[in-house]
Amino acid sequence: MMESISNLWSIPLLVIIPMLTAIIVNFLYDKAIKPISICSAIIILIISIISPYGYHWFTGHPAFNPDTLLFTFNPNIFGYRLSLEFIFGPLQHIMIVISSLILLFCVTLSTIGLTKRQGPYMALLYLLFMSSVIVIMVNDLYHLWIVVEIGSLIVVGVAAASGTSISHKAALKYAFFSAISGAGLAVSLALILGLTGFANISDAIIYLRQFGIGDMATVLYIAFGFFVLSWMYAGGLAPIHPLKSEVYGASYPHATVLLQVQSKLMLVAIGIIMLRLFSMLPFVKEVMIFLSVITMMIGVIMALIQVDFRWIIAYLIISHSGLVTLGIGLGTQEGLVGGIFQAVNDIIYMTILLLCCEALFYFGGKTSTKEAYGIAKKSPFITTAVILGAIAAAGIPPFNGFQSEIILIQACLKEGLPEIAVLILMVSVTTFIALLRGIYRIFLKPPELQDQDDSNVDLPKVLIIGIIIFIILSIIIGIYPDIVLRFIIPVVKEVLLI
Amino acid sequence: MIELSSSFIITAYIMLIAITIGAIAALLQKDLLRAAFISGAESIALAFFFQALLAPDLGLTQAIVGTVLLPGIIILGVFKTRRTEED
Amino acid sequence: MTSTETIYERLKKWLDKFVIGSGYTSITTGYITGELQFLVFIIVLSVFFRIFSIPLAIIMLIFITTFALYFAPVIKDVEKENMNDLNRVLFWMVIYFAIIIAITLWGG
Amino acid sequence: MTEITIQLLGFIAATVLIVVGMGGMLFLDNLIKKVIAFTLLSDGVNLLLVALAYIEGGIVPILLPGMSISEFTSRAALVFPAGIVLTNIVIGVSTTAILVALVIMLYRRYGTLKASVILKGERR
Repeated sequence: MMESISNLWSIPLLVIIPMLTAIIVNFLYDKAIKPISICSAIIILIISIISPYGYHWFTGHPAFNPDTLLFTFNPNIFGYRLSLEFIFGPLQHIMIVISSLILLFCVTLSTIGLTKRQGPYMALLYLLFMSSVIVIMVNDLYHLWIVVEIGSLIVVGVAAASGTSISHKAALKYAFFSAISGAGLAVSLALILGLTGFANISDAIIYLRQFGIGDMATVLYIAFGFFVLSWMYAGGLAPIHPLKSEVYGASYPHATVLLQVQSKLMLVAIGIIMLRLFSMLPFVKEVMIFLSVITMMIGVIMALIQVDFRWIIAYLIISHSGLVTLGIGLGTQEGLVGGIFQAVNDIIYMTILLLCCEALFYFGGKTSTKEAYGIAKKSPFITTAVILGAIAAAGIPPFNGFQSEIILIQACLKEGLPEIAVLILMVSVTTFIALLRGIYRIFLKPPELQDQDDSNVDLPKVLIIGIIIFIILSIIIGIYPDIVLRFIIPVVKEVLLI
Repeated sequence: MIELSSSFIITAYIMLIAITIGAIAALLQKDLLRAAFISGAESIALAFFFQALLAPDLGLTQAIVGTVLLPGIIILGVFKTRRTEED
Repeated sequence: MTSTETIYERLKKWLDKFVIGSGYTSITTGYITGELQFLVFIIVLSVFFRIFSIPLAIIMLIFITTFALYFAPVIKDVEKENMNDLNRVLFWMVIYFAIIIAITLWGG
Repeated sequence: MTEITIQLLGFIAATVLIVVGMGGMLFLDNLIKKVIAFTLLSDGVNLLLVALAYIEGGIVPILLPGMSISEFTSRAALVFPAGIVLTNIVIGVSTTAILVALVIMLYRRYGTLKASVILKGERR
């Protein structure tokens, strides 16, 4: 009986279209860049919306079933797949749709904001999007390692493209660290490969479940340590947060939107892979919970004492990454659902805040609480939007942040960890305080000097439309969380069963 | 089949020593240009080690990349900045 | 000398430690909030010793609370430890890595 | 007393390179030296992967004429780590290029290569 390989058509397109756009855009004149990049972003959005679910197998090996000793191409049959693979499932669907929607607005904003050397910058944005798409679809160690390494190099490039000396320093520090953690992930890959012999993660897990680890547990522990290192690094968890927040704060705000999307997706993807590979070892979940608790508290405390609005948001992104990883580290169904849902919500409300921060650049570019005054008089719309974004980030009911935080709190209480529930509440309250400090000084406080110019500033329409769309999305998800949860819950059940 | 294993293990011993000396010497040099050249020499030793470890294709790649490309990039950096290390 | 004055003066002195530059600014409120946050964070973390035994948790709670109150403005040290110095971050990374490996190996 | 094989020597050399590279990246002050230390670290990881793929008494994974498939699969060194190493060499070159470019840019601004001056922490 001959079965044919049925690779999904949309997965290669989702990877290749950003790559091709990045290559083409490099060689174009400034006027041609805008239509081509916007068209490409729209095509990616449409593909990600209409795509069916499926697999992409790189080598085209048939899967091997050890029970019947037969080879098959049907992915639903239990067996060793023996191949490098990408998955496009419900989780990938929702994540890629949201991030390509964000890509559309970021790309349009960057064509308006930047005047010179647009091409390479646009290429970097597209490659950043590509890395975040790949990392959520990946199901083998080889591509995981490549995408973490290349994704970090692109982050370095985006941070350095901002052009200030702070951003160059941030990029250099991040690049040095990327070298160390990339080497660590390669070592971890080598250890898992030596232990199981499979590069496909599903195969490695099946092997570990079937044959156990025996006296080679130490090797798996060290692999886990290096995995955690790259996890911390890719998502900016606790010891790395000074470098990652510097990267967030030093880039342009519209680039930071894509940077935070990438790091959230990396946290979710690597976290789920860690949970699947290592959850049989003792103390693994505890380590993950410990890291995320430290991250969310230190992030929010550091956000309180910042003076620059960009850096306040940068540390809050770090702090809310802690909430995401906390859900994944709990390892229960509620925890995982809450963590992944928190990642989605986080991407949306941080996008609102960062787009408002981008709007500050059109009012003279001052984002420090010491320098900027009275934006509310110049633009009531942006002020309303940033307050709504702060409310969403703090987790107040009509917005989306509430829904995921309540799931996380319930998961913590169910696990018997009420202290962590208290800490989550503290984080959401302190988020509001930290944001309101900045918002009051920059937006609401009247200018001290009367002779400020009252010249009208025209905000780009894309910025306003983007903010409105994401606020509406935030409210819709806040009222009907099921439209996201129905994508997440089947994936979580699958992860916990395997 | 020719037995190459005995000759390879001698190569491996020599290259282990060469790699160790090369790595440490490259980092102890005050002259950055010389450090770049010594790291290139270390790459040659590594390429021979790859050969001994049954990966001649990687040996070829490492020989080209490690002796021409990487020291080239570093030497470019040295020429654009400064040649000696500050105290 | 009444007791209220001394308490007020003590509080004033304690608050003055947060002031950077001239006068109370919005940064000062941030520092004070951060200080209280950090205190509560440490106290809540110390409650975690209840997993091992409840008397130990009570002892640790009292001990850590006194300790944190004794070194009262710790927020500046926290800020200094979270500075973006490359070597400091690398140092903390090595410490974390060692702790993770030690805990997991001990657990197995 | 385990027998000393090429694989063991490879692991030792990889450990030496990784330790020296990590130490150099952590403790050396000069930025160019840090970059050189990174290349050593990357070489060490490559060597670790290649030594992992080695099979004692094996052959180079090339299917020569007159060799049966079963003999090839039982004796050839593993191919997959070689693919990883090839990728790692390329990624190492691009990382080095980016690092050197950033170092040159920072040197133009600060006039020094000392990491303790350029990369020291600062309050924002």
